[in-house]
Amino acid sequence: MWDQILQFLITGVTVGATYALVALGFAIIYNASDVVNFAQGEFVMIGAMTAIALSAGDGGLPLPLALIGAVLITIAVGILLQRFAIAPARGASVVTTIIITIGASIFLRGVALLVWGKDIFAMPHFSGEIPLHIGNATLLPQNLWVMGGAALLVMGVHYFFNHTIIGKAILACSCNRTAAHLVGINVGLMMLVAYGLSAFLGAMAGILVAPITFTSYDAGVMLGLKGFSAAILGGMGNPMGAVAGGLALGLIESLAAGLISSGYKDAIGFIILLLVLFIRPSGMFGKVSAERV
Amino acid sequence: MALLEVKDLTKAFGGVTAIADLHFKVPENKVYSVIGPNGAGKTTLFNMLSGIYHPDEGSIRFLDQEIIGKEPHAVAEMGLSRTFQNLQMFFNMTVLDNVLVGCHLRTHSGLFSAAFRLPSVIREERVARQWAEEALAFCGLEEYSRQHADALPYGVLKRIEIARALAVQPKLLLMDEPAAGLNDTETLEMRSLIRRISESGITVLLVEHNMGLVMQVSDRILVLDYGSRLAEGTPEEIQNNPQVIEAYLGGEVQYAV
Amino acid sequence: MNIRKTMTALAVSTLMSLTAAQALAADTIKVGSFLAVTGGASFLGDTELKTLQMYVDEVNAKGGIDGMQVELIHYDTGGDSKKAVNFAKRLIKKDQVDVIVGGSTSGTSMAVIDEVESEGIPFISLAGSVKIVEPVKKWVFKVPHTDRMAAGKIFEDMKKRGISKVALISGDGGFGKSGRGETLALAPEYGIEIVADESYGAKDTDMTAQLTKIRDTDAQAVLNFGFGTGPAIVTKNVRQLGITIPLYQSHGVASKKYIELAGDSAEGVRLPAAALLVADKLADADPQKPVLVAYQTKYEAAHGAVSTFGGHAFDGLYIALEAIDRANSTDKAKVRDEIEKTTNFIGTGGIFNMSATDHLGLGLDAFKMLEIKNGDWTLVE
Amino acid sequence: MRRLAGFYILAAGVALLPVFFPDNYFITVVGVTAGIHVILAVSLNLLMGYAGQISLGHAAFFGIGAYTSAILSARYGWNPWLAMLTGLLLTGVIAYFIARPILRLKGHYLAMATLGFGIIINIVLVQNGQLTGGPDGLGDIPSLTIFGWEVDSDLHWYGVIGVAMLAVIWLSLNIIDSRSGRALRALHGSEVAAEMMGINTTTTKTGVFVLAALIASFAGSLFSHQQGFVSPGSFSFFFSIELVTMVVLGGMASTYGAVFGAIVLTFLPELLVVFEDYEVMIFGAILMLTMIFLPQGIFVGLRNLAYKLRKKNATPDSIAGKEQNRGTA
Repeated sequence: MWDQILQFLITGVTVGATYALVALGFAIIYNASDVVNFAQGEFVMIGAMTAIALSAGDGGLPLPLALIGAVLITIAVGILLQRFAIAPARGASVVTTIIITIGASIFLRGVALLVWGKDIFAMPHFSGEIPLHIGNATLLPQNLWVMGGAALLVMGVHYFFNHTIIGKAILACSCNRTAAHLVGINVGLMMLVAYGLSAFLGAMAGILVAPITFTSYDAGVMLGLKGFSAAILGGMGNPMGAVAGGLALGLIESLAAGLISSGYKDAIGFIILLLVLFIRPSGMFGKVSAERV
Repeated sequence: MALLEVKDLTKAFGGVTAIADLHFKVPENKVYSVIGPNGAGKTTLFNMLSGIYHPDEGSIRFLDQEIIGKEPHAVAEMGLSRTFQNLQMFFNMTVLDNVLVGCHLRTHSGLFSAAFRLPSVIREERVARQWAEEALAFCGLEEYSRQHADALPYGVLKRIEIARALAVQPKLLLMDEPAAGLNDTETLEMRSLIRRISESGITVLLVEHNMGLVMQVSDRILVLDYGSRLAEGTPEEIQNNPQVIEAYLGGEVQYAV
Repeated sequence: MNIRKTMTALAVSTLMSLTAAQALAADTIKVGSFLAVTGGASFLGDTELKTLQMYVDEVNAKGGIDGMQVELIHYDTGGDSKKAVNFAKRLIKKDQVDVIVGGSTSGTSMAVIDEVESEGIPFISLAGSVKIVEPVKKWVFKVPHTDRMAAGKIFEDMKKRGISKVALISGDGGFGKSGRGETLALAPEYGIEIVADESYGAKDTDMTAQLTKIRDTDAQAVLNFGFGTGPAIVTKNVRQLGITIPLYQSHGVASKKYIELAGDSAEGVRLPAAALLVADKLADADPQKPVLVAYQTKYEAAHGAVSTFGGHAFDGLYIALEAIDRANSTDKAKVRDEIEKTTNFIGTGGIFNMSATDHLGLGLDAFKMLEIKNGDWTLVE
Repeated sequence: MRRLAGFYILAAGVALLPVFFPDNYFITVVGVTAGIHVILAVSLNLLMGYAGQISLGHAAFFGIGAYTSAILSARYGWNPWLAMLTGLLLTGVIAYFIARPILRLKGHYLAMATLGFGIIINIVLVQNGQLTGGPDGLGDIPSLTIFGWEVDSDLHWYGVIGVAMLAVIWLSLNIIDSRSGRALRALHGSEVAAEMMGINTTTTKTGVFVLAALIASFAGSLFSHQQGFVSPGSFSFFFSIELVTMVVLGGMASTYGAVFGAIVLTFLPELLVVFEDYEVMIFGAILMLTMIFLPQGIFVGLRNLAYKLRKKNATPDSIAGKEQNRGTA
């Protein structure tokens, strides 16, 4: 029984770490520009797909180089997205920006479909596939890569926003755009940095999990949805809340599949999400905003 | 008898006391003003009077009925209406429709009869429109009736909010800084509007920073300082109250009346 | 961008397609198709479409059927049954096709049955579910093996190995759910007990939770019904968890892609599949061999590794065209009758013998039991 | 008369098209789908466009209606009308009970909650195979019979859906231009102010949520009998998002905008099929570009533009009846 639960926890944390990275991307963009970027899942897909494409074949790059290339390409996509789809629509209503980012995600998927076709792709594990045993539970070296990578990235993002000038400048933009502009912050540039950072996290998530999960042109849809759920669960706009939300969602799904019903595990995840929102309408760690009248 | 009676009212936000042990009575058919420096708790008070916030302690009796615990729409139903410091316009509607919303409580047709546009609905619409137009005319807004709210200047919007509140036919009207942001001419217009509202038999509870206006229109004034009652009385009494002068750092209330 | 111009262009093109609806007629044979070329089942629709296009071209290059050229009209359903119904109507009404070969998924095939039955047009489905042809519907045929046959074939093999307790795990898409249903229904007939019944979502990335539960049962084998990434992840997870009992997959993984994705973990996995996957390993005397090798050679020259799914499109297309050839006309009723009379048709899926009571015409022997060894398919004796 | 001018033009168009194209695929087949989409978009627009309550789970109610009709009439042989009524009842009860907790949420949280609700309903449809037929769907759903007249051809269905669609549009136009409709719009404009005008925002929100759900359920029942087949894929969260897209693309808070958006998004994929592999990309690009350049939606955006180009003092009323729809803030 406890072996089982340990295994469920390992699975939950691995899956949750992926959700957390996607959710973190959601939170960063939301913080910087008040936009919920439904194309976030597409960053994950593009990261994994470009990494595989760059390393594939005889003329392919060695894996580390391919990974760097993939990350750079994804960041470029993120910046282009901000520059050409989000920036021109400044001041549009919430639903309008939702539709724009949904349009962007469909567009990116369409491009991926043209470039890579409909095939499913695999990526080699970073450190082999020999399972490690903890009691009766097992995990792959790649699970450790995912957990460790995610932990490092989360800490990095935390440091970035709390201890670097650029990070603080982005936070300033999110609090008050005009004031940020007045104190000399290049708001436009900060937006680009935020989208680039968000795309970077997406790409990293994609690359870390691709050896375990495989990838295809439409792999971003479900991850985007789960990432959004996690970000909401944690409280939109709270980066560390997003991380907690991701881990919580991963654990809920894994425990639900293992202990209750695998057919209803997603439903259980969403039911818990709804219950949390009914009790705390701004998520677990979201700020309760008081309306000024 | 007082139209509105507030007793022992207290409200704190996370440890910061916004209103402390406040009591006052608003007599019927008068203009009663609440003044005080920024952060004195005036808007918080209004929000409690209209049912938006719930106080921690105390009682608010309106027409001899307890308000506390009621939702804003129930408070409105009792005959209390208000305007807002930060405009709360329905920017997605025309001016006329804004004021028609004010007639909500005076009309009764439901979703079903509206969906099928029964004759009763058509009749009611006609009457409501007349009421709304009267309220607009009262505030001198006839010319804007068909325009969209999002395209109008601030001063006009302030008056539309008043017309909308009047359309409710309230017994007590709460006005939250009606003259804020208005130029001199508009302020004069506002003064005469407040007077006319009062003359029409509606009790006015006013929060305002423009001391000239307050002194000119008020029958009685309540001064708040850090959520507590500092003084209460007629404009003359208030102007000569040393504590009030102290709180306003002297002199600021020395307007020529 | 000039949106108004775009909208005008769209409006014009709508009008044009409205008026140009009824053109062309008798001098071509029109084969209509609706396939899940995109979406979750795209690995079915994609290879099916490629096969159809390839062979329609080949038939035309050889002079067509009875001197008539074959025209292929196809639409992408994305696996959506609502779209399937509309596209079926589009094929019948607007394009006025003579026969429909398509419906990659059981859902999309089932969805159009009403329409083809009431319009009276021969329809050869490329989907797995047995419900498509059972009970028999006048105008509906299908060519792929059914999921019931797959379950039967697997159980046969299990019995030979003395397995009586099976843990079932299935995807919650149409294929997995339908396969699960047939497996549960058929198990008692073979004296097999299903000791676990787990499922996973089409886009799930980790099934260790379900498999951990399975590990702690007394199952003697694991059976997975599903397609796409799911089965490959299941295979990897099974190995990761150190589950050593035999793993059976369904015919849903019958493409090289599965072996490629699952890698070493796929060693020893067994699955029922059409002979196409082991064409070169068949005895030379096998009547299917020439057909299989020809298809494999042609497909792989153009598009890479074959899967049995493309083979179904090949079978469906040729059964339809040969029926038209025999009927000497594109009269729908005659063509239908001829399809029903299909006998001894050697296709990639097996040797078809249809009848008024059997609109599939394949037996359990059409399935081969395969095992993956050294990264390749091998026949289990 | 002038209040409903746009409606009469639309009705005339719906009535005349099949006279000229009695058996055209784009009219009697895609047209029927478009009609169902219009009903759904108009109902969603009441909730989202007018009352400002975003819902990414509207397809769930469409699905509940469709499946109730399908299961009761196909599996248990109920009269389709009785099945439809039961569907409405069931939808009403479910919508009523989830409305209160869900509508307390705002903005993205509301979007997430409705999305989650939609997905949960879809999972229930997929997992309860013995009742719903599972992911492969449920067929053999009988057609409708109206006073002994069986609706059994595409043209008949065109008529039935056309009338249903026009009725829903008419109801929507009436509601918007009434006390209740103003209450909805007021709620969108400022919840606090609406409350101070005596509008019980909680019951108003619940009311419009239930109403929109009922209309969607009605559309679902029609869909179910028209298609003769239902499967969970038709009611997935992708379809919910498609419905939101229809409303936004046409223009929020405009009944005609919703009609326009639904029609455009039904026909667009039919026209884009010629692009095959490029279809997905082009569709995404069109969506993005439209919303960037016409953030208020195509219909509303172009109408406001036309309105601006004309005399300043002309009101939008003279262009499209009495609808209100500027400022979608």
